[in-house]
Amino acid sequence: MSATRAALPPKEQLDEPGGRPVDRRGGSTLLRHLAVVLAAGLLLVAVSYSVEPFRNFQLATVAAYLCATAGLTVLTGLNGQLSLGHGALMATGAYTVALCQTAFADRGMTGGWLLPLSLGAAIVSTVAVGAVVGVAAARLRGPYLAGVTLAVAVVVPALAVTFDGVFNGEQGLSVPVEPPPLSLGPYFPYERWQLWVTGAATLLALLLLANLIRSRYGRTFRAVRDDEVAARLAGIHVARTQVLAFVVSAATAGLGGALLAVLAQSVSPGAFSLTLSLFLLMAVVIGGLGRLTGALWGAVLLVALPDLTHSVTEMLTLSPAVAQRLEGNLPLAIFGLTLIVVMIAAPGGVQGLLSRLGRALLARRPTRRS
Amino acid sequence: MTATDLLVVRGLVAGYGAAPVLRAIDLTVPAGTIAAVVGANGAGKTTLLRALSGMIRPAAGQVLLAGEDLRGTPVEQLVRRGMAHVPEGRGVISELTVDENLRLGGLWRRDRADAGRALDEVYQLFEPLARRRRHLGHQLSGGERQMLALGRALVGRPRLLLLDEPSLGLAPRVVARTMALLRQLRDRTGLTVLLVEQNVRSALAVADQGVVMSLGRVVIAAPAVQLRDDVDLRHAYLGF
Amino acid sequence: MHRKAHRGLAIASTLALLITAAGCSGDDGPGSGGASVPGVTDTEIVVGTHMPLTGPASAGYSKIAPATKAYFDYVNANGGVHGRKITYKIMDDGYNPANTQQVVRQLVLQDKVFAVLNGLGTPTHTGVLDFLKSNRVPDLFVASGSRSWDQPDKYPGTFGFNPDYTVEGKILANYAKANLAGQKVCFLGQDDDFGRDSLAGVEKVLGAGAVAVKQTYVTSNTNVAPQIGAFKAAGCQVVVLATVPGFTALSVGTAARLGFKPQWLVSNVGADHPTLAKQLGAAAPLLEGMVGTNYLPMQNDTANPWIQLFTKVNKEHNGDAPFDGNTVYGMSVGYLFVQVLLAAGKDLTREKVLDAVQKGGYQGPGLVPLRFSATDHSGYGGQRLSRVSGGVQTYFGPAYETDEADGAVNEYTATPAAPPANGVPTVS
Amino acid sequence: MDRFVFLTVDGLSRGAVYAAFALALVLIWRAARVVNFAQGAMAVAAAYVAYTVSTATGSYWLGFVVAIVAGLLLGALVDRVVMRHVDHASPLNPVIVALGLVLLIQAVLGMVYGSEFRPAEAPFSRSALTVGGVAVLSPYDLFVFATIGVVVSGLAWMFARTPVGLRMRAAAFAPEVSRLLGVNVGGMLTLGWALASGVGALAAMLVLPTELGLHPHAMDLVFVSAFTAAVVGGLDSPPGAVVGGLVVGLLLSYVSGYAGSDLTPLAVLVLLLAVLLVRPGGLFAPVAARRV
Repeated sequence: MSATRAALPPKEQLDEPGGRPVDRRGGSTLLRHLAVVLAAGLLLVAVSYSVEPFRNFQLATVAAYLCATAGLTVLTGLNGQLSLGHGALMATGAYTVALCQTAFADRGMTGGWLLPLSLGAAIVSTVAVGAVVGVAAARLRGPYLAGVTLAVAVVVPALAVTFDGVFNGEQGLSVPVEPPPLSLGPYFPYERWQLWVTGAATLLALLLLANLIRSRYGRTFRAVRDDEVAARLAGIHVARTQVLAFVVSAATAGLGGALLAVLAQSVSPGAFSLTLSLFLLMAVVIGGLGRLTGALWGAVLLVALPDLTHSVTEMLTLSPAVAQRLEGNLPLAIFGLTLIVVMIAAPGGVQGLLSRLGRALLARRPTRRS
Repeated sequence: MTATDLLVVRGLVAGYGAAPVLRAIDLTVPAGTIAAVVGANGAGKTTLLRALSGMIRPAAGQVLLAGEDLRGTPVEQLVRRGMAHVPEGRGVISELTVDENLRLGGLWRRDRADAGRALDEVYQLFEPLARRRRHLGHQLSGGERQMLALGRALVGRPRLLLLDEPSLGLAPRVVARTMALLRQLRDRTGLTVLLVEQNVRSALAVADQGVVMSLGRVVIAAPAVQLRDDVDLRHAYLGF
Repeated sequence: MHRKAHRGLAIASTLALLITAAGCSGDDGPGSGGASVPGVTDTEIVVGTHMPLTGPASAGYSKIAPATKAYFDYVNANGGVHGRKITYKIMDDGYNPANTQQVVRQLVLQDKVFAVLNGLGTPTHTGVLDFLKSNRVPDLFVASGSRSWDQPDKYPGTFGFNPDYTVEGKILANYAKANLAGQKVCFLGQDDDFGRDSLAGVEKVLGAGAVAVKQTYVTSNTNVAPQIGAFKAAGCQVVVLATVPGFTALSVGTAARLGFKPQWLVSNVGADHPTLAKQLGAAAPLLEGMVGTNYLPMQNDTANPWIQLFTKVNKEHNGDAPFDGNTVYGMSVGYLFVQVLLAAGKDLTREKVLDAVQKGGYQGPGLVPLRFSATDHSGYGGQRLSRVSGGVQTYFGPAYETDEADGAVNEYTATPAAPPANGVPTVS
Repeated sequence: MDRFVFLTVDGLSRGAVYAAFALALVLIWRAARVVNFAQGAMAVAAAYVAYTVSTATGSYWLGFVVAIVAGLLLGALVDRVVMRHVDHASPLNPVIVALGLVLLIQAVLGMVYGSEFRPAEAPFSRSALTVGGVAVLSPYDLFVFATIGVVVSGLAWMFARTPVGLRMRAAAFAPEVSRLLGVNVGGMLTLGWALASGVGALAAMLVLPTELGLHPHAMDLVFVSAFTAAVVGGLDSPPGAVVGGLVVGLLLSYVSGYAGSDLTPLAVLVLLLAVLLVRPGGLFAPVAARRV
């Protein structure tokens, strides 16, 4: 059934007001995506001027995580492959950026083009790692894939320690990053610059992902997810599709990790633990699996969580003995509980909930008109 | 309803999701008889059986088994009321052995001794199963699976047997044997059978009553002999 | 889902931005508010810290910040510092450097803390050094013995607190050299700066090559039987441990299991007897004879006036939490910070606080001197040895001081200071 | 040779625990098609209950029994209160819910017991007995082997020979047919969760004395090893879980002993890849692999 579905235009495309099917060719899709990205970019710049530096930094972190969650949602949501090891892919990108930036700094090289170069290198190295894992992953299904990716996630600290001459063990590396260019003025807030850099990289990545999803490749991703046998009968090379999905996902995860390293100006295995991998997965599912908007909600959640957690405990005035026990734990308990309740009450995640709401509102309009 | 009507269905409405597949089914099966439900693909025959055994919850209507309303009875309790349902594809659990499959049919019974006797009787009834006790379900042939499914239902000594497409995918010889066995069980033990079949000829050959379904309704319920022999009826409802 | 998805994406991004941006006053561009000092008003000083309160690394450490806070509350109850009350914001980073980035930025950029105090952990705190420097936030008394904090030229606002691991290694090795001469010395260390610096200290005193077997462990592998087995096979008689408490207990327990009974010389990090005994439970007697180091009063020394003070504070302001070395540590940090605030004077600025720390000469609960000066930003410069005997950990011998270079290990003989009568330091 | 024997015994002793824990994962996977990521946290919770009882009464064995009972109850509770209501349409949903449970359980344990390590007592000496000059087994190792041997063979007997075992297997393989045959499938599912959680609690009680001690996160690493073991053996196969557990235990011990402890995660990854690339359904995957 998926093969037929893949061949047809997406259903919603026909649901234009008035029921006129609209012809959409690749070109116009690209243009529309470009417009959305440009608008988002402008909005981001505007926001970066209107909020405090800390919010700028938080937004920059959201952008970095968004890269990773968007890639993961493409892999898991659209292609049906479960990965518990995206933290390790992020680490690959992060360490690459750290090594590149350090190498540049050691050689006394400066210039605005160095950072994009390092980020590019990060993507390339993660793609290489992702291809290797992807080839193995294409043979595996469900929990077996989960098992292998879990092992990949756990291997990061081990590698960092084993090759501590390069990666400096559990302590990690620092990432030298140049200050904002002087042309922006001498007092340009560093956090705003960070938001610009990560925002630009992330929007670019999202643009590419959005186009990919709408393209023939995106359709084959979904076809393979829905029914491998049918996809194979429809002439889709299943294994190749799965490896491609993994590689794409790895590339964005690598970029996300690299951006995170640039933001933190340091890399260490502790920042890319198994917990991160699991949180990424939770984020995309809670946000709404298989949708880039869901990935956005997930990324927001990843950043807002520690912040929220702190506010929760600060709101309460407790005796020191009680506070000491609740501090840190109470927010996690609340988060865990929320996770369970949301998954039971709204399995489509935040975006699923919003879509349902939106549909309910939209559903009224045409009837009124006709 | 007479005292001898084992199964009485009144105004049964059921389906999947919002669209009902069954629209107000009325049906009566007297005790000790075989009723054959026939009809085209998609007429709702399998849905009828699933609604009777509670695997889908009816939206409206009543199902009485020996005068007892079955509404709200959980599926796993129906077997205790004397109803056995052999589902389409027969439901042999392929990871279990023949013996385990059969024993499963009588596990719910309090009377362990009689459950054991029933098991022995089934092995006598189906010789090939006795020879393949330790084989796994997926190692059996289609005919053997048929025997196993039927035998497993009989271990529970049901009053009413619901059979979904027992002839599906089987050689004519095996089908004939199955039908003969049903008749034999009816005559010997007073078993009541509600049979859903595509294979109209064989079904009507064995049945006492023929029920023709179309688009979720019973269009005619008549003695099987009448359906079999009345050419006009056959043409009108069964297309042969 | 095409068009809708994209409209959705745009709406969602906008919403997300607005939500994240909500609650910002957004009025402070760069350069504004030059007159006021961040985190300081006439009645309040806000300082913050990052600590692992949750997660696997939180054991023990999660008690430090509450103890510091309790001491501040005690000071606040006694009138505060120059009329200002100290508010201590404790942020949980779960020992995850990525979280540390977030919470420290939140402290500095959003909560506008005056200083970051006692941030814990080498990998965690390393990542925020540059950020704190570029925002000119005093970064006082980092809770780790890494030598990274002592870089006055590169990080003028960062100061350590713990004696560094090399100093500690030297003092432990000095004990071995003086009292266990001729015995075979081996070493187990954590696979990071902690283990490496400590080993460097040991080898500075005993000489390179004098350590017969060197083993490392990673915190993600709780099986140390292979390492301990190697010590046993090599016939080690003295084992120096640069381990966190969990792994000290694990090593001692594993050795007993293998029938291996060396003399243990344990880093201050992993030598707190109550913590170890609690973890070992019925096997606690295995700790008999263990030699450890410390530089603060022993928590069980009820005759010590500092312990009496801290016990009182713990009762009154910390919910009478179990009193151990971490409590003493946390309160000692609080005491030192109050001393520094007093010395910085009534017109508090960040520069004045840094000057006050560099001026040095602070006398507190410590058994050894604090080394602070314009050129030295490392914390305590020595340790005293302790031994577990009859289930009680007590100090023995003199306190020692040394440097992280090749200087000799010297006895430090000055008598420790007594706490002020009301437990709150006064301007000296 | 001495060292080899030591590493082998040590590896088998840990491997036995991994085997039990992996078996618990397999039980739930077979019954509910859920990889129970919360199993480590649930087991630790049961161990904390045991700790409370043991400290209050001074009896290790009372705590031991209470831990298993607590594990059984907790498993049933998780099924009835949480997992039963999760939409299993996407296999990810139960995984995320399980991760939510991990956060919740660990946080609650942290609140109640604090984040300090608590001692996990061993009921027998952990010092190895020597046979012919070679340190072989400690009484505790023997206790571990015996307990896990009893549990594994007990479970095997239950599943193969008892009516309730037959019902549980039937309910797992063919829930719908089983209901038609009078099997209370919901009840069997709850029983499966309870048993698995009970076995998990037992494994925690056995492994914690060899670890750092009792801590909300104490089973995190054990979970990773056990999950690896279950995957290596094949998630549908209880014997696979046992073999997988022993293999992983031995591997970790040899690698730590001969190559260095920091290399163990790498070795685990290599093992997983080597096994799964040859047999994508694990060592003991059924020949006619069912589509999952």
